[in-house]
Amino acid sequence: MNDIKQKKNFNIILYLEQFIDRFKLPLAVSSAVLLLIFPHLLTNQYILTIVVKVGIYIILALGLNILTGYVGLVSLGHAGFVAIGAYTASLLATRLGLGFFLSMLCGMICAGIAGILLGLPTLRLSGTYLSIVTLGFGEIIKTIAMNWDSVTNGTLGVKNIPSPSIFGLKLTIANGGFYYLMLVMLLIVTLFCYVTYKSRTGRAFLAIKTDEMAGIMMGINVTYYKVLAFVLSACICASAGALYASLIGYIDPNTFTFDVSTMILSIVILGGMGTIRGMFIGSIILITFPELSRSLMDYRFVVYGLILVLMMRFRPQGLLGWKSQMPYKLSKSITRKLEQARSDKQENLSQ
Amino acid sequence: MAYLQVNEITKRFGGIVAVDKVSFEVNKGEIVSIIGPNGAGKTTVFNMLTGVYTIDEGEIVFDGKPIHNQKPQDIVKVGISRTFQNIRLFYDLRVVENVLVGTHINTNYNFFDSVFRTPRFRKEEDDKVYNAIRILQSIGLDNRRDDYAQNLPYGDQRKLEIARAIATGAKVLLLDEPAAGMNPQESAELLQFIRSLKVQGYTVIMIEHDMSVVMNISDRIYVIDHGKPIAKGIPSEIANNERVIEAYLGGVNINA
Amino acid sequence: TNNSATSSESTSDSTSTTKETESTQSSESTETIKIAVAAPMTGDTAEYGIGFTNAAQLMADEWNANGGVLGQQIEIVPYDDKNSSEEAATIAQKIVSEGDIVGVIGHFSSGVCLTAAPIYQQNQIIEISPSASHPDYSLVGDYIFRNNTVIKSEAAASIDIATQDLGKKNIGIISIKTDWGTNTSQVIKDLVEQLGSDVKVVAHEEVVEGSDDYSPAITKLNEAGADVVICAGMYNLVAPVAKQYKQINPDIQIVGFSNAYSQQLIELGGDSVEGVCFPVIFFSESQDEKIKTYVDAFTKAYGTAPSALSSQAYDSVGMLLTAIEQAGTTDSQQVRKFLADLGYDGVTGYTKFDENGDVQKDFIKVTIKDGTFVKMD
Amino acid sequence: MLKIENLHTYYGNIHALKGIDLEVKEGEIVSLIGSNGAGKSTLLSTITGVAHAKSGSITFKSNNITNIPTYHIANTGISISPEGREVFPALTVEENLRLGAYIVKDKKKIEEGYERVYKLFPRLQERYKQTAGTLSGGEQQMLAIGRALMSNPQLLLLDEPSLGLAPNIVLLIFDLIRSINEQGITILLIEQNANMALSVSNRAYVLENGTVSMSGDAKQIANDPRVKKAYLGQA
Amino acid sequence: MIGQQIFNGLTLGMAYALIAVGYSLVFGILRLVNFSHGSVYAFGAHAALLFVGMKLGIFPAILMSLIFTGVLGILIDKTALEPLRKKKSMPIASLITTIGISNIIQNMLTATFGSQKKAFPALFDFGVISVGKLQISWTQICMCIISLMLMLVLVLLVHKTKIGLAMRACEQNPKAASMMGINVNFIISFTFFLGGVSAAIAGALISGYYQIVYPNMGYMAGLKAFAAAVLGGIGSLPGALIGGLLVGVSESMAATFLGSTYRDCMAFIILIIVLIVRPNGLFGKKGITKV
Ligand SMILES: Nc1ncnc2c1ncn2[C@@H]1O[C@H](COP(=O)(O)OP(=O)(O)OP(=O)(O)O)[C@@H](O)[C@H]1O
Ligand SMILES: Nc1ncnc2c1ncn2[C@@H]1O[C@H](COP(=O)(O)OP(=O)(O)OP(=O)(O)O)[C@@H](O)[C@H]1O
Ligand SMILES: [Mg+2]
Ligand SMILES: [Mg+2]
Repeated sequence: MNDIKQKKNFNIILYLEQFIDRFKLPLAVSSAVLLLIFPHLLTNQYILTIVVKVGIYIILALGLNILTGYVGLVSLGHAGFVAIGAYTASLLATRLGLGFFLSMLCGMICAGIAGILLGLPTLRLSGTYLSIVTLGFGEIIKTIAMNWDSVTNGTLGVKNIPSPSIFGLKLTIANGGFYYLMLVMLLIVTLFCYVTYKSRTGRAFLAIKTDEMAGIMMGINVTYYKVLAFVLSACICASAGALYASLIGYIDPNTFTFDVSTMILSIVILGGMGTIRGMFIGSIILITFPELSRSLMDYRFVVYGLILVLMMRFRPQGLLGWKSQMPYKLSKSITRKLEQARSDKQENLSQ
Repeated sequence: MAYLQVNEITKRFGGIVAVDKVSFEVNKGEIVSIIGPNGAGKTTVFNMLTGVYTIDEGEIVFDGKPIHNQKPQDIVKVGISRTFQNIRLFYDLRVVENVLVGTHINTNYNFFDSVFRTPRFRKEEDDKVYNAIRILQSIGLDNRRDDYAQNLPYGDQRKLEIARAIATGAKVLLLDEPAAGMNPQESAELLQFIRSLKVQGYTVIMIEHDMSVVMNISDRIYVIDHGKPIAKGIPSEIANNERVIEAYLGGVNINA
Repeated sequence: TNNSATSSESTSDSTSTTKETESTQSSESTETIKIAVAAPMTGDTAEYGIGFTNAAQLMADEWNANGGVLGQQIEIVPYDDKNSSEEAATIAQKIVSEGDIVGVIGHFSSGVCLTAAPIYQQNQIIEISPSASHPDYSLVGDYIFRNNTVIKSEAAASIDIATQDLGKKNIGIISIKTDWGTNTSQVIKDLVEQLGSDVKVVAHEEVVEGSDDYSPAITKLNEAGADVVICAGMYNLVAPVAKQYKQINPDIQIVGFSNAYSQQLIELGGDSVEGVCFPVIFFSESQDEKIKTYVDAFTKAYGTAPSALSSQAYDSVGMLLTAIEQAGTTDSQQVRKFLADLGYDGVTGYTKFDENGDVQKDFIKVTIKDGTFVKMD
Repeated sequence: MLKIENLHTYYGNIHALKGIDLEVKEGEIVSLIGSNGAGKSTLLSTITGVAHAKSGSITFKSNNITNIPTYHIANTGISISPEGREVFPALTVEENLRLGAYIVKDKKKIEEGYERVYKLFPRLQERYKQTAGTLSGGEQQMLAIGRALMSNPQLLLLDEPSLGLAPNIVLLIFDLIRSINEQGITILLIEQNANMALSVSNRAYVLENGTVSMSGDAKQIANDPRVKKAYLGQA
Repeated sequence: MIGQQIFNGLTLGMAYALIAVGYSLVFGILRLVNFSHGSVYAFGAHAALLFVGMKLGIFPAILMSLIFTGVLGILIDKTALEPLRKKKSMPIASLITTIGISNIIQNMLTATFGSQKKAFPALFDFGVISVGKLQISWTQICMCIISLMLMLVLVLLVHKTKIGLAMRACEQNPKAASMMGINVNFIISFTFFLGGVSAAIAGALISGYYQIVYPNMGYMAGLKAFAAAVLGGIGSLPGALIGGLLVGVSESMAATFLGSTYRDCMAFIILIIVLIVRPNGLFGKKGITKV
């Protein structure tokens, strides 16, 4: 009985994958259209803000996923990278009047450097030891933001962070521009993650995650790839941080607490680590839930905790955290070459 | 000078001298076996050859260059690759992906190429996938190409480890007990495969306790005991060596 | 905005039917007048948000008992911002999008207020914060008010207690590392400097939330020879500081601020907070009839005496409702005008907004004696 | 002594055991042979409760022990030297052995156990303070077997005990199997080294694809042409 | 002043050590960072407060809180973590679960007790001893003595008893442990019970020292204690003690010389430095990976 059920389950994933694979184009087009006209369907600013927030958290989760989902390094301090991105970008924007994109880029560079600084010395650390160091990193960044008054303005935070603008057009929530900006960034980051995973870099990441020693024995330069993962992860999170700062318009050290780090991590795990699709569903659930449950008041975060516990209990691998059941995709040229080789062989035999 | 020259290497763990002045040499295209009682230090020798352990004394010269101070990932690049006594596959990856990880060091595109999917990326990637499939075909794992490594039976896992080692492009393969856990029939098949490697020009160094494999396939055999070399020679010499019989073979009759 | 009309459509539909059966005086489409209380309801500072909500509800109940305002009942809608800027920005968007909220009482800390205020200002929603004290807050715009004194006047009052009433010269400052605490301590230092005389700040120590161990800071203040300590923190800082300080120096005098004025200070501090002084604009033991009835009602409803900040929230609601009544409409442009000109006599004294939307109030000096708050003489 | 009837076991949706019937009588040595992935180890896992039996029954000394929690198994008198050795890597050799005798209350019995194991494998005595994880493969195998002997079991389950051992030690192991059997311990043995296994066994079962394809007297099995071809590597 | 500060730091460190023990215990058996431990500590303190309020007398009240908190520990394991073990899920799933549990406990405490700081009666309030310029209160002395005793008992339990051996075996290889006849789930629950009890002892002692309790008290303290546990070599009980003291003293020193606002990251700075030099903490055993 049970076993039949499991068999079905097994097939559902395969069917689903086949379905998506077959209707790739129409699915992509329709979701693109939906996403594009979304702000026009519903111009409630609050809902749009939440949607943008969800998008930003997807980017954050995609960033952390590189490190945690792929290389298997659990970071509990990604709020630190977000903070570096947000602070650098918003300080440059407010003090030097730099444009959004330039200041975001600077934020990403700073975070990338921080990624190297954190990644290099911690190479020898594994598991929990690494996690606690990243946690410490997050706390240290927060403390710096709090105490370096002359630069970060301390606990008073950075105020009046301007909205991004393109060619003089301010992108705000109200005019929907901010939403499209988020959408474009999300698209870029998603594509970036996708192409990275589908290359030798992605394979090296996964190899390190499953068996570091065996990976070394395959000639993988573990140092390089771990640091690379740190840097990529930091840059992506920093870009989201910059976006976030200009969404809220104000940041202070308490915007980047440990809770932010655990939130990002929870999204990654709940969605299904090591997948791209999981980041979307994870973020949608964990960001919208607290909004939907405002009426619960005191018990809001009790229920939030319950959701985490229950989701993990019933789907510990994450909601969408399955391994693909589809055959490994070969490009057309390889299939052709293989066919060729086979027929050659047969010819040889028949001769 | 031999292709691979190992001179008096020593490794200590605390008070234990696991490998004590072991020397041996391997010529190009040979199959050399290292045998010895349990805990003699055979795996440790492999670990030293591949840079997993730093050596306390001695030197290892490969193709004229000393390699004992190099990092493990660089030694692979030089052309020495291995399998593990306790199987270490990338269990979450598919069979073909495991082999593709093996091709990592021979893949010549950079990060930029992969992000922008340049023609170089496509060509290299296609080449490597094709190469991986050919290796799987040669070892008889092609039908399990899409399976996850985790779901393979033990014997196939051992084969996949060898396939992965070959994929690195190494010319010297270190196999640590490749026949362990295989029944006589399966070992015989493995034996054939290793022979075919030799034909293709690979050099093989093998640790193995299954004498039917060792005696049938080795060009030469080195025997170590308690970290020290105790004998070397061709299979028939080893099979009749008093010290080897006493320390290792016991009453097992060898039909070499 | 016309967009938000879509989202509130369903509510207006259902309410329009009930409207016909009930009072038809109102020209508005809603049955109740909604006032939001946006403050921390969960997290470390939840007590303040809950205090605001309770006080606001009490005021609303009083009005409702007298027929509401403009013939409609008043509804208090609480929003939890966890005292975080991030949440506050979202909540402000939500309040704006609701479309039927006539004013916001909140948010709690200045930093959080500063995030939310621009959104209210843009959308012409009145915000009255009962607690923000940063000077920049009210400058955000003309829809932004506060029913709290700015830091400077309160700090001056505290210094006055320390130097005049207690007659001390060597001031130590211990401040909490938040936007408020940092600002306040800076203001104190500036003011003391201006005093010029032989009064000086001998040491200033900042402490962070999340640790209850203040001994390093206290040891340093004590070494510096402070004879009075101005403690820029809420009751939950003042009480443990008093306790830990008096262990090493029983003679130390401690001066606080009005947000330390809470029954919990005495509960938490016990004997150690005897003699702690601070300026307040609301004093619950006051003999004033109006205040007495208010305190009784509050205590009866919620079991504790109201704190100063809650009382300021209470008055804030009163002011907003009075302005609505005077304007005869809930149209925020109109209400804003009347609110700006309003003179309101509440439990926290006579309140009149200046051109920025700030208030000036008279301070009462209070100290703790035998476990109760008494006026200093 | 041990009786298995119509046993089915699954790993997720992989049907690993498809109705196994098997019996081990008191005092016997029974061996189980079969190629890779036939389900031999799965059978032992199911007996010890590590894998879950979907249906069928396992009785030991007339008690039904199907799917009982693993930790009860040791108390019933069964002990196992599992596939993959499963030593406690960061504990010392001695502590590993001590854990083998976890259910033994009698201090003297434990001491005797140590003595017996150390006599059998002097190597372990030499290394009694070494952490098990740093032992060589073969040393770990000795430890796993030694540990299984510590609890004075009535039924001993051995999963490929000769794996990774030097030829002389393999001989030793088979001598050991014979001698402890003479002391009255019943043994169920899994071996790839089928020649040796069959030579010490009373009876044997051949497993193929999760089912018993052949069973009977060990000598008879050893002489079966199909077995010879498939498992003994003889033409 | 330095002497006084060091002593203050030691007392604070003792507090961290008390909490750190709980992390080490659970980590020592499950290799899991139990993020709910900070909240369990807060729960212990609130339970003690509640029972003290019932006028049971202070020590019976604390005893009750020990039992209740211990049971809470078991409950956490049984309801949330054991099912995950059964499914053989990835360790990180358990980590997220403990974060969820932490949310639940802490917000339940806030909902029932309110977020405000509440007064807790002083324990061992026998006044202050002056040694030269040094001022030492009896509370501090008692806290140190009790912590040391607790640590000693736990070390003996883990290293000298059969159940301790079983605990270590479960950590190493739960599957093999159960084959040896060890009831792994019982041992784990027992460990969670010990973790809960140690958290409650920490809760009562620390609250008695500062005379304050509030739902969020375990947050920062928990993180720092976790750092202390790792610093000492997580899983090692003496490590937890030394780690705690080190963090406490360095914090106190940082507060003295850099200002109190830097103290919160002191624990982590020390931690990072130590881990770079010794990747397994001060007392941590090197992970055994033989290739
Ligand atoms: N990291 C280590 N620490 C301490 N001792 C070690 C370590 N690695 C190996 N040893 C010891 O060194 C000796 C040699 O081990 P090695 O694994 O090389 O043996 P081997 O010859 O491969 O044996 P087997 O055939 O059993 O695999 C053993 O006695 C082992 O206990
Ligand atoms: N943990 C597991 N999850 C999924 N499938 C498994 C698992 N363990 C074993 N299998 C599958 O169950 C089948 C039987 O495996 P088992 O290990 O019992 O074989 P075996 O006869 O012991 O083989 P070997 O000689 O290789 O040890 C195989 O197909 C194997 O792939
Ligand atoms: Mg070996
Ligand atoms: Mg098996």
